[in-house]
Amino acid sequence: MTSVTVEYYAQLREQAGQGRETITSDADSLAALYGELRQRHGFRLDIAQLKVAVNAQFRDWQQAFADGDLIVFIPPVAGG
Amino acid sequence: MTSVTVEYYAQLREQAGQGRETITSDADSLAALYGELRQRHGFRLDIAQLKVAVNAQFRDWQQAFADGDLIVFIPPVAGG
Amino acid sequence: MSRVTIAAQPVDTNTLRKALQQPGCGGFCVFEGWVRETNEGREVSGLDYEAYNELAIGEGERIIDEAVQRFGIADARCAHRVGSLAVGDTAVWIGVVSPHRDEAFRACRYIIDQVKQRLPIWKKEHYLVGESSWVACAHAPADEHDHAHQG
Amino acid sequence: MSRVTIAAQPVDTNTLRKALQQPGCGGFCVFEGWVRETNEGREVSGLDYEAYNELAIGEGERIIDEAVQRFGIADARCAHRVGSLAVGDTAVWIGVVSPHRDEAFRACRYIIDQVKQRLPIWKKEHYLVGESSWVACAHAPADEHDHAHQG
Repeated sequence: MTSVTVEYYAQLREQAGQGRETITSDADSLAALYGELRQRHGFRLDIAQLKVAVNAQFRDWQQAFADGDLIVFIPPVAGG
Repeated sequence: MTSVTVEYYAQLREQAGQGRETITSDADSLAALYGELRQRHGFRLDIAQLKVAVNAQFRDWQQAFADGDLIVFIPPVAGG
Repeated sequence: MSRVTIAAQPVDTNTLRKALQQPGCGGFCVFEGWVRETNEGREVSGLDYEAYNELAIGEGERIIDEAVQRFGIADARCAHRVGSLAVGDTAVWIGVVSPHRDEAFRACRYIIDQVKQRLPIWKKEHYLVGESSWVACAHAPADEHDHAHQG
Repeated sequence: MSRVTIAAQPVDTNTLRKALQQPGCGGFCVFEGWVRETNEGREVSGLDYEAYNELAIGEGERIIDEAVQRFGIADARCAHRVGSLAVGDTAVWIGVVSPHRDEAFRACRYIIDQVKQRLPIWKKEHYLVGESSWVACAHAPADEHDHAHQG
């Protein structure tokens, strides 16, 4: 089992009811991790609408993650 | 004879040694008027390098002018 | 100091401008994005912005690096507000300096376009009538960066 | 008040910006031209600008009218300095507001390009070494306006 911190922003934060949580998971990819969390929190955004960052760097969904990572799922952005 | 005021800017002002003069001329076009003044003041700019304005409106060189007009010959500009 | 600022305070444009001044630069191009009173036909009463600061600053720095390389500008700054904004407030400020104006304009345009598509910043619009909603950036251009969203 | 100002005083950018603010506008694009320390390889110590004010204001107003018609912007302002300027001083300020940013950028670029070619404003450069000289605007673009200079 891997222990990571996940941060939520925008609609993901609202749907999770929190901005941040520390979880353990045996998911073998970031995509699988999002699938687990989606089921738990009822996220409506599909993975195709998101990007993912690990420790403030964008990552591919198929990559794994490690103990202590900070993982952020990025909903569609709208700066400016 | 027509009496007009001529204003000079930039290198024309320097070459004329004045910013403004009132003159009388029987030139029948703005081009002919510039020719007269060029001879008098030794202007080095050719008519092809200039534009001309009468009463703060650009005019064609072949147009005539009238008593009391304010005539300005416009050397190559360089705003900004 | 970072060239990218994400802050809840109003953008201090005078300080940003001063930071960019250098005697070899003749062209200074600025873009400011202001909160509009309408968006897609709905009357807007205000906005809440939130950002994933660390990634937003890193991505903003990459965008400025790209602009320096592509256009040869001398320097640039980007400041983005977070928190609650009212109609008329400045949400984003981009400033670019360059020896000549052509690169300054093109780089400023590049930076704001990329900022809107790539910075992890989210906007919830509040309307005079109806429920607030999270707004997604309009469709990305054809030559979008790898990191840009599709939607 | 005229949208075009020709003045010996430093450009008051805050006042110009405020005059342009309107709640329907989300994009504000500014260009400032600063006096550079070099021009065409020569070290510049300062500049003197002079203008034929009445025609410069009229021509500036025409340029802004053209920008409004071509690009559909909401409003614009142009301010140009005259008199003696030092390296780093702002010689010209152009500001454009528009509902969206694309028109704001394009119109701002149009206005500064036309201002440089068409306004009866002259610049005498002073150099660290050698005689001062009157500078002519670089070659006009292909789609130049009738009034533009060729040289």
